[in-house]
Amino acid sequence: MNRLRLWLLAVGGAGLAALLVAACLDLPGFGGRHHPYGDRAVQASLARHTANTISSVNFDQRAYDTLGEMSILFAAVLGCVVLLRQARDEHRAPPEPAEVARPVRRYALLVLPVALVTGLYVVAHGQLSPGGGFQGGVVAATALHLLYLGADYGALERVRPLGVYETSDAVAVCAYLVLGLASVLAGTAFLANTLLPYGTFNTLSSGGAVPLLNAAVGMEVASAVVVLLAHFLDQAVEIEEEHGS
Amino acid sequence: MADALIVVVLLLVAASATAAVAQRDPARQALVLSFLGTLLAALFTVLQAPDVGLSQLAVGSALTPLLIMLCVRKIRRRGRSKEDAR
Amino acid sequence: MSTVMHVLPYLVAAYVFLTGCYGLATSRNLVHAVGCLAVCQCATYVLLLAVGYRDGATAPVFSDIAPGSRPVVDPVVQALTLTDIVVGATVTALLLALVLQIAKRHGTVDPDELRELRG
Amino acid sequence: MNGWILAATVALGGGGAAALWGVTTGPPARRVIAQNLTTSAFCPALLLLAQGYGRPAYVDLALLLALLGPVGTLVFARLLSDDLSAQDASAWGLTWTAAVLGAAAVVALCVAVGPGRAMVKLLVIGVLLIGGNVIASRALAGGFRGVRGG
Repeated sequence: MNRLRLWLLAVGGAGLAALLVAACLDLPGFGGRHHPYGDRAVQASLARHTANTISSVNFDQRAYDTLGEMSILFAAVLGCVVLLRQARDEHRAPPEPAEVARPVRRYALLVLPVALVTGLYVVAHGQLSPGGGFQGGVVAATALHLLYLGADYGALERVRPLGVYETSDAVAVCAYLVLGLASVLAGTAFLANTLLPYGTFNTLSSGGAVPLLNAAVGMEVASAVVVLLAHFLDQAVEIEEEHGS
Repeated sequence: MADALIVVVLLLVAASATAAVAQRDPARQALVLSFLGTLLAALFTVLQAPDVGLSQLAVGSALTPLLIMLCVRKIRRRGRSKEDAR
Repeated sequence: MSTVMHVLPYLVAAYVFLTGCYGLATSRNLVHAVGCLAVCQCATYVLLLAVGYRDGATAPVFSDIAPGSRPVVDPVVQALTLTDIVVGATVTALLLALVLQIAKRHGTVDPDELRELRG
Repeated sequence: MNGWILAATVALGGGGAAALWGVTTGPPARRVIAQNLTTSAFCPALLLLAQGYGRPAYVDLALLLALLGPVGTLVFARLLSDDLSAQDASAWGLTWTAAVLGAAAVVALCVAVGPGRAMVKLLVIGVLLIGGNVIASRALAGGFRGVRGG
């Protein structure tokens, strides 16, 4: 049985490898000059005063795709919440606080605000310099978990009312939708970036609706990651099975 | 010069992907995956994609290892409590 | 050198993908399998960014350079990769949640043992 | 093209290969030390690349790595503390060597960019990088005792 499976894998893998190599040899060469979509995307981004072209593609030219990405994230978090809920045959046992060496504890408490501010900075400058809602949101959410790493789980639970994060997750997705619908009400296409003035190139308020959509994504990602990690942490640290069941 | 840098980083990516698959223990694999995540961020910088590098860094260096390690801890703890109950 | 350079990144992407598939198929631990899937996802990032690269170009981010002063790489594939990474991370999280649920219900994370349980 | 990129190539190639070797072989304690070394090798390399490409905007990557790299190491230090407490996971010689190399890269870059906002940012990254690495090493060398419950 196992030998048969390995043989099947070897044959399939060899076939796939041959096809992939043939495809690679026929792809346009690495580092070529011909990028028609890229050139047009850069022009469109500059016409709308967005300095970071990737943000412009994500939140302006392909904003509808980002809505899909957001709903995937939202649905995945929902799935994790359902899968990792406390079952009937389980109970919660608050963990004993861990002994953390003092320098580590101090470092965690010192870096936590720095990392939060960095996350906000990355979100806020999404339309100018590299960064954006997703990156900044993950950084801010990870920063919060320094409390678990550097102190103990109880400290994290005190600053993390889960309901607030679940609500803000949903609110952020709704905000994105409302911004899209606003442009429909104004008489253009869904999520078309024509409602707001484009502003001065390379300032925080440039790019029309891009900064707003960016902020909505940042809020969604940050709260989604917090909710996700909360359920994993609950499972790993607090929830225990009843013995003898 | 730029080409040499790209080749060096690409070969490292290939090597660490092999290593990540070859580590059969999830906790050890998480260590290699965290290395791979950071290395990919460097590759994306070299390929002039700082935005992508940032998100790879955010996800790969701390978030994915944390998720895997929490999962490993839960499974280990289950095994331990099962043995205690027996 | 240059002909090798023209296909090397694509070949590395294909190699990483196949390696991940091998690990996925021969894995004896579901958590390890999820890690192998993450390796497969890395291959797609490398492939997408390799398609968009341009020799001697820089990132299309104009916060610190004047537009048009230097050639830039393709921003469209970078945006695609960004979405890819987000989706990849959520897939990893969701699969790990499923693995935890399997471990809870069946008491094992070995795919072969799981098949025997099914009968 | 220029010396900055050459230096970054050496840091990425040498540091990366060494860290990969350390992460894949040996006892758990050594693997975690190598994982910590990844941050101290790659963060200066990213700074050098930003300078080599003439793009100050790329410095954000190094900032994020200096912040999140030690967090990643703390994850392992905390969740593997059972395995680590059995062995001696301290490598102070290596840690301080990496810290000195990182400081050297930051100082060289500071001289190159001159005084200004960019220099302040570089110094912040340098402090975060070195502080983070030293603390992560401290955490590995028995920073977490008795984490059985949590």
